[in-house]
Amino acid sequence: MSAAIALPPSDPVHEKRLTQALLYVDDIKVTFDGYRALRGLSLTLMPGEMRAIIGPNGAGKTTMMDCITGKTRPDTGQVIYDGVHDLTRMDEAAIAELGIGRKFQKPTVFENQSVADNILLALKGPRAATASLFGWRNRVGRAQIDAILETVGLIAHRARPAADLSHGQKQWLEIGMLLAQDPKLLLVDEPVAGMTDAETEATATLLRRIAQDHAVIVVEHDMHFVRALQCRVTCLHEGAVLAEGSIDSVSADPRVVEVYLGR
Amino acid sequence: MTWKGWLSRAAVAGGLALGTLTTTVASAQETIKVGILHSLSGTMAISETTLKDVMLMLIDEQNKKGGVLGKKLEAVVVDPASNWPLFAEKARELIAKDKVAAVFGCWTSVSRKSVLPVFKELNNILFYPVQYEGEESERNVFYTGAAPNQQAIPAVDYLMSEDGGSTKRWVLEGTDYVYPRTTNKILEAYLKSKGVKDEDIMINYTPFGFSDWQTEVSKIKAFGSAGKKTAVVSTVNGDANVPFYKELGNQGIKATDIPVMAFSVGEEELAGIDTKPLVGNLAAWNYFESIKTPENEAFIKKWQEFKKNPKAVTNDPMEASYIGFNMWVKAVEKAGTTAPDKVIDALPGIEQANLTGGTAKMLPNHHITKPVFIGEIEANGQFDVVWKTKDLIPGEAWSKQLEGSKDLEADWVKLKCGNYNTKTGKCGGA
Amino acid sequence: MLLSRIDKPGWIFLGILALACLVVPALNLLTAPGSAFHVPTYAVSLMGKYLAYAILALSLDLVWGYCGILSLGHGAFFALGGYAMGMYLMRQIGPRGVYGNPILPDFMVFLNYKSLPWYWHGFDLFPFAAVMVLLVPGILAFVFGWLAFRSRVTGVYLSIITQAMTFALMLAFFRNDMGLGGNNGLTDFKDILGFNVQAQGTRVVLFVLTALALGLAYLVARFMTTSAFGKVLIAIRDAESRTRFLGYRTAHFKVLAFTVSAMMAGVAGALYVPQVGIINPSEFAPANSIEAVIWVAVGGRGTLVGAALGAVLVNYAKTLLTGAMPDAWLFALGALFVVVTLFLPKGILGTLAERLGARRPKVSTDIPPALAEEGRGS
Amino acid sequence: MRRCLVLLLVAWYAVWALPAAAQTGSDAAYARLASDSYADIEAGIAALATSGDPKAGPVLRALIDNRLFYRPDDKALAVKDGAALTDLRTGAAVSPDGFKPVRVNNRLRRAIDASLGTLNLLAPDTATRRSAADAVFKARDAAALPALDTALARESDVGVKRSMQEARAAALLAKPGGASEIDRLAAVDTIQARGDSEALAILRGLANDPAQSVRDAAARGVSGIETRQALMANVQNAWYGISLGSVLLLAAIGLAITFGVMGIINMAHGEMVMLGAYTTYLVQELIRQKAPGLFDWSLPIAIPLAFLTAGAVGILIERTVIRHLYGRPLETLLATWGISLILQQAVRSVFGPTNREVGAPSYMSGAFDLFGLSITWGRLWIVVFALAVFVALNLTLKATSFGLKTRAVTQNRRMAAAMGIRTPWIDAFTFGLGSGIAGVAGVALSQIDNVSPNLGQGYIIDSFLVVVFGGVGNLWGTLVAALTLGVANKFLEPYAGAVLGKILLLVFIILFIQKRPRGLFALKGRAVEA
Repeated sequence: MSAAIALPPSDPVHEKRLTQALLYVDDIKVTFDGYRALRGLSLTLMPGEMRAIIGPNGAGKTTMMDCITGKTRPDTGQVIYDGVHDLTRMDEAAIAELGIGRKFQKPTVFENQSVADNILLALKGPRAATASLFGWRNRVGRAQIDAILETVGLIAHRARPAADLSHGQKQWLEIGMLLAQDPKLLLVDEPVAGMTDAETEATATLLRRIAQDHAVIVVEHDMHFVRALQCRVTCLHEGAVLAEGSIDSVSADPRVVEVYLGR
Repeated sequence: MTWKGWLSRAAVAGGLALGTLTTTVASAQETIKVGILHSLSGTMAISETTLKDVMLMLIDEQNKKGGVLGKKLEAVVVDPASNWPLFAEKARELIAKDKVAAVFGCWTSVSRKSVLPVFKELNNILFYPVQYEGEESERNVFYTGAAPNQQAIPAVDYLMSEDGGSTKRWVLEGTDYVYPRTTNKILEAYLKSKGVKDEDIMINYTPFGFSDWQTEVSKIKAFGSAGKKTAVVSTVNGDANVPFYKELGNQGIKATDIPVMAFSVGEEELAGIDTKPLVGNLAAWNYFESIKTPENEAFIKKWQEFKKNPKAVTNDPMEASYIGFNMWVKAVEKAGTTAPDKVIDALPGIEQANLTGGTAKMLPNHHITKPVFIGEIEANGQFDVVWKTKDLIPGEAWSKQLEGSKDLEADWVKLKCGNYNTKTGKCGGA
Repeated sequence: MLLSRIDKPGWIFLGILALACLVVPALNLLTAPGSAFHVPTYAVSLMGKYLAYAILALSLDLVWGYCGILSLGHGAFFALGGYAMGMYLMRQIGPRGVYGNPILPDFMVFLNYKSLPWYWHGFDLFPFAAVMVLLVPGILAFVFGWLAFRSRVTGVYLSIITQAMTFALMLAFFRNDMGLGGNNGLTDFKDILGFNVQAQGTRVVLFVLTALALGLAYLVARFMTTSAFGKVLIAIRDAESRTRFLGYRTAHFKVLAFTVSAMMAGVAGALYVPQVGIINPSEFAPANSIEAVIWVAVGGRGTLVGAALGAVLVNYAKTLLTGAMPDAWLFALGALFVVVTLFLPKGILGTLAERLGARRPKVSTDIPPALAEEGRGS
Repeated sequence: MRRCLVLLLVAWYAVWALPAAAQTGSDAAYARLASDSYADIEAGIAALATSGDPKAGPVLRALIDNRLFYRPDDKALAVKDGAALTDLRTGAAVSPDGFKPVRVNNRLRRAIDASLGTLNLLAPDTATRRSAADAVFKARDAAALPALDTALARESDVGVKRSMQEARAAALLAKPGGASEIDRLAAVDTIQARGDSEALAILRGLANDPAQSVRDAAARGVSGIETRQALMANVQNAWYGISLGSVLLLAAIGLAITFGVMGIINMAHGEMVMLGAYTTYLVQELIRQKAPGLFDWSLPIAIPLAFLTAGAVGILIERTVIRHLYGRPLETLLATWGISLILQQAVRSVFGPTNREVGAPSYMSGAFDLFGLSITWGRLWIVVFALAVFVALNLTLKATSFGLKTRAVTQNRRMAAAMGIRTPWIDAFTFGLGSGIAGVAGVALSQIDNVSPNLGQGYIIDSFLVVVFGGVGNLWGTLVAALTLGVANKFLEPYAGAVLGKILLLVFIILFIQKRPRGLFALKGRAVEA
């Protein structure tokens, strides 16, 4: 396990970095057909930090994720990763290669492939077409995959098509894929949506464990879960940061109460 | 069906399996099989389906007369579906499997070219009933349609004559495939030999099934307004003709201003058009339904009864099929067998009365003699014959106007060669 | 290591091919024409044609079944391969054309060509032609794919522009000025590598070669689809953007698959031409490409073997019907397509496999979400 | 037609009222006419036209209508009215036996047109006079000059007067040394003022006129007209482009519903168009047999019928096949392809494989001149019709509750169903609507193209390209795309030729889709992604 997710080697460009932050989002704006999804959102994340993002529907949580992972190009503003890389100029694949993994709101796993293959596809390693045709990925040992399936408790289902998994199991499989990717920064979008309390609890523990050696951003509605994460909280509203701080201070903030209860 | 299942059927003799491949019901008494290879579906069905029916009628009739050599004839109909490789495949099937004595079929040049190797290899006979670009004479093929010198050249002569309006300026409009290309090459050479200048000839090609003629027609209109008498020689292919004529009518180009002389527009095609705006436009054929002879009237009557449709029209390729079929029958009786080699040798010299008077004679180059008529379109969709050649014109396989072929000569009787080069004195090709 | 990747139907398939390579020639050459077991030569060529189509279907299944690229223009690659072979065969005629011109093919002579167009040079050498058979479709597919996949043209949009591509090529090849025979195309071939194309022996050999090529094509496709590469392809088919987030440059995978597939199609065309004896622009007709798609659907998408099966069955049915019911065969064929899509959504093999409860990675017949999106045009 | 017959009869009896003596002058002409040599007949026509015989007009008309007969043995001439034959000389009814029709060909038609023109210059009816003047203009026969002068003297109508002057000028210029240089110069101006291609022809003909001044004037005239025409050429192209675009629009707009909105890759779309065309054919057949008078109404009648026929077939297809395939667009491609084969073969076996004749009603035939730009009525109507259909469709989708439901269903089936919309029926009717529109398009296309089983095949690919190029699911996109492609095509055609032009266009579309992977009017935002 620990082998699977060791700390990344400190990169040589450390000196020239613009910021110490692992992720530096500065005043990004996004507009869809006139609808302003993000209106100048800024946010910084330190290496190894875990951050929970809360906010009502339409606050721009997912759009922010899209901007970080290269799915959406912000109209203005910049997203600096690891102090040197401007994510707004890269495509999804390149960003993923930098070590940013993402788990989607609606669990998206490869339904027609076995659980094990899902992990195999995610495993860190060369991703070029030729490599996958002849190379390393065809000779991955069973142990390496099982180790991860172990952690997310899907070892029993390794051979089943992912389509057969329950909703919760798919959430876990996706988290497992994140682990396999072994990114420096995990973006986790509503990981416990539709989970039982027990599952939610387990997920929280898992994320806390991952957070020990990864930077994590969790988007979530479920306040109990967020509380269980025991981390800094940012509240978004109408595409901008409304409040930031410990869960208690944020949930005490009158504006936050207003936007949540006001609707 | 499982793999093994299929394979046992296909492999353990495609023969067995393919044995079920025909319309024919194995009949008790022995028959002579005749292949009919015309497209019944796809783009060419428009023209070819009628020829299939004519053949069925002729065969039926022959059987009423007691068949050939005392045996009944049996038609084997297949559908090559306007798909050229399929033509070759079906020809192969007809000859190799159904063992037909002769095949009547094809319309487009490409379909003929596609089946040629098959007929040569399996040594059978093809009767080709459509006017074509010439430049071919094969031992196994008999061409009962017009060669360019039996249609194009006389037509141009007529247009140049005083009756034809002493045309000085020429538009050669055609569909972009081999028949128009070659015909226009021949005509261009011929016109120049008659002293027509380059700037008085406009050659123009459009794709198959071309439907938007606005630009082309207005081009013709402009070209025709140079003060000299202008005519259009159209080798436009069947499907594109209707929109072409409709556009001519719409843009108010009347036959009295710029007549259109067509080589591929017959009664069949006109049936699809309102001909009132077209009155006076011309067509050159070796047969017109409107020609009054007892044979023709009888033929038309039989045809309309056979089709159970008093409005059914007849056209040139139908007569060509009629001539070809009867020549084959006579040749078989002359040879006393249906063996291709014997029949091929028997055919040259065979004579058969045309429906329009005169007799067609099968020449040593496997083409036949034909009268040439020029008809003007009438309001009733028929043609009024305004000019005809004095006597029959023998078909030339190789055009005198083309560089490559002017020295070539076809004679399967004496020279036993389809492309004898009079210069080098040897039989070219294989 | 490759052998370990071949599943049961695969083995059966290869077995049958091997069998065909032995049985058919034997039945053709050794048995008497009269006997019930005799396979007439034309039937051999006919089966050869089916197998050539099977290769085309296989190549199509590789991109459609596994990568969700519905190409409505694969006939173009097939035809290009065919033309490359046709040009070689034309050059082999040499002075035996009707005009006896040692260099120029007949159609050039009567269209007054003075000299051979530049792109005809080299085709008198078989190795050159053979390379072209792979290269021409390959390069076209690479360029086309590189443009389309890099700019993320997917689903219906991709299908339609592939169709536009083959349509444009058809129009181009119909033009006599292309110097490729226009509508008549290339025909009346004499011999190939010195053997007469009409000869019984040559035909049998061509059949065997086609069968072998089909087997090889299957092995290649099977190798690709069972490797991690194949897993990525399926991932792309089912959720392309998700695959991107895993760090895969999906465009590269698609281009590679598309190009390989196009080359297979080219080979199919090259084997097809000498057996049917003609190649002409109507092979580019969009309808042909659509039919190829239908073969795959009939046989079973994403099963390789099924694609080949479908191609053979549909064409066999066509041969049967055009002869047996020339006036009504289109009804039967049309009905077949409707029935198959309605009642055998997984195609014949797919359904068969389910019945037998065979263990094979289940292949969904739903289209990739991306496509559903555009299809709905939301 | 009937009216002109009546007129003719009237003229006829008027003629018989005259004393027989007046006719003797034209006997020679009759003798020439009673022949089967075109040369003789032509001479006869000329003689008759100048004979001053009041019967000349009716006789010539009879000739051009193939109603003039002759008896070879005694050269008797007779005219046929309805069934009866009346001898020209005696005026007595004669039995038809022994009589053969006097045959005409283009050469004679030209001669007759010219002579009739001269004779009709004084006709009471303005239209007749105008067409007469035009005929004389075409004929360019100096012999017509006297007649023209008298006619000009009397002419009151301005338009007719002008065309008569033009005819006169043309006739003047016809014989080289004929009129004085001044007159010829004046004539050149008149002709140049006319400024159409006929005028161009005449002026070009003056290249070797004896008088230098005339030559120069003609040359100036030619270049003047040519520059003007070069300018017009672009306008003309634009118009051709628009009319081609409207055809594309008609062909594609139904698909914009079934494919664009519903996401069904409807390969049978072309066959729906074909069905519409055949409906038109049937309607016309019925009218021809039952009520020939209504012929001009055939299209207005056919439109709703075509809509219903194609629509019904569409609904049938949707209910029986397509409804099982929602969410599987590619399967719809295969099924509808099968359906299209079946439909084609069905039509082929019912109507036969050959083309069917669909006539053009009077208001759709012919052309009119707009500032030297000749516009054909048929095309104009089709453009108008295409736009009308587009507007109507837009309103249906935007302004009716049916349209609202349609959009609801296509955007979110489940939600719509939850809101109590009967989604299956909406699907069926939407597909029916698309098919019906295709049928309506068929009515228009039957006017410019073959009505054959293959009709649809010719349009299916273009239709898909138009919809995709415009952006799937966007009617305005379809409109813009169709017109753009039409115009582009027509501007390319003169330079690249018809085939190459089309190829270039296809390549352009392929490249364009690279730039805008979702067509001209693509929707942005998250909805599209995922």
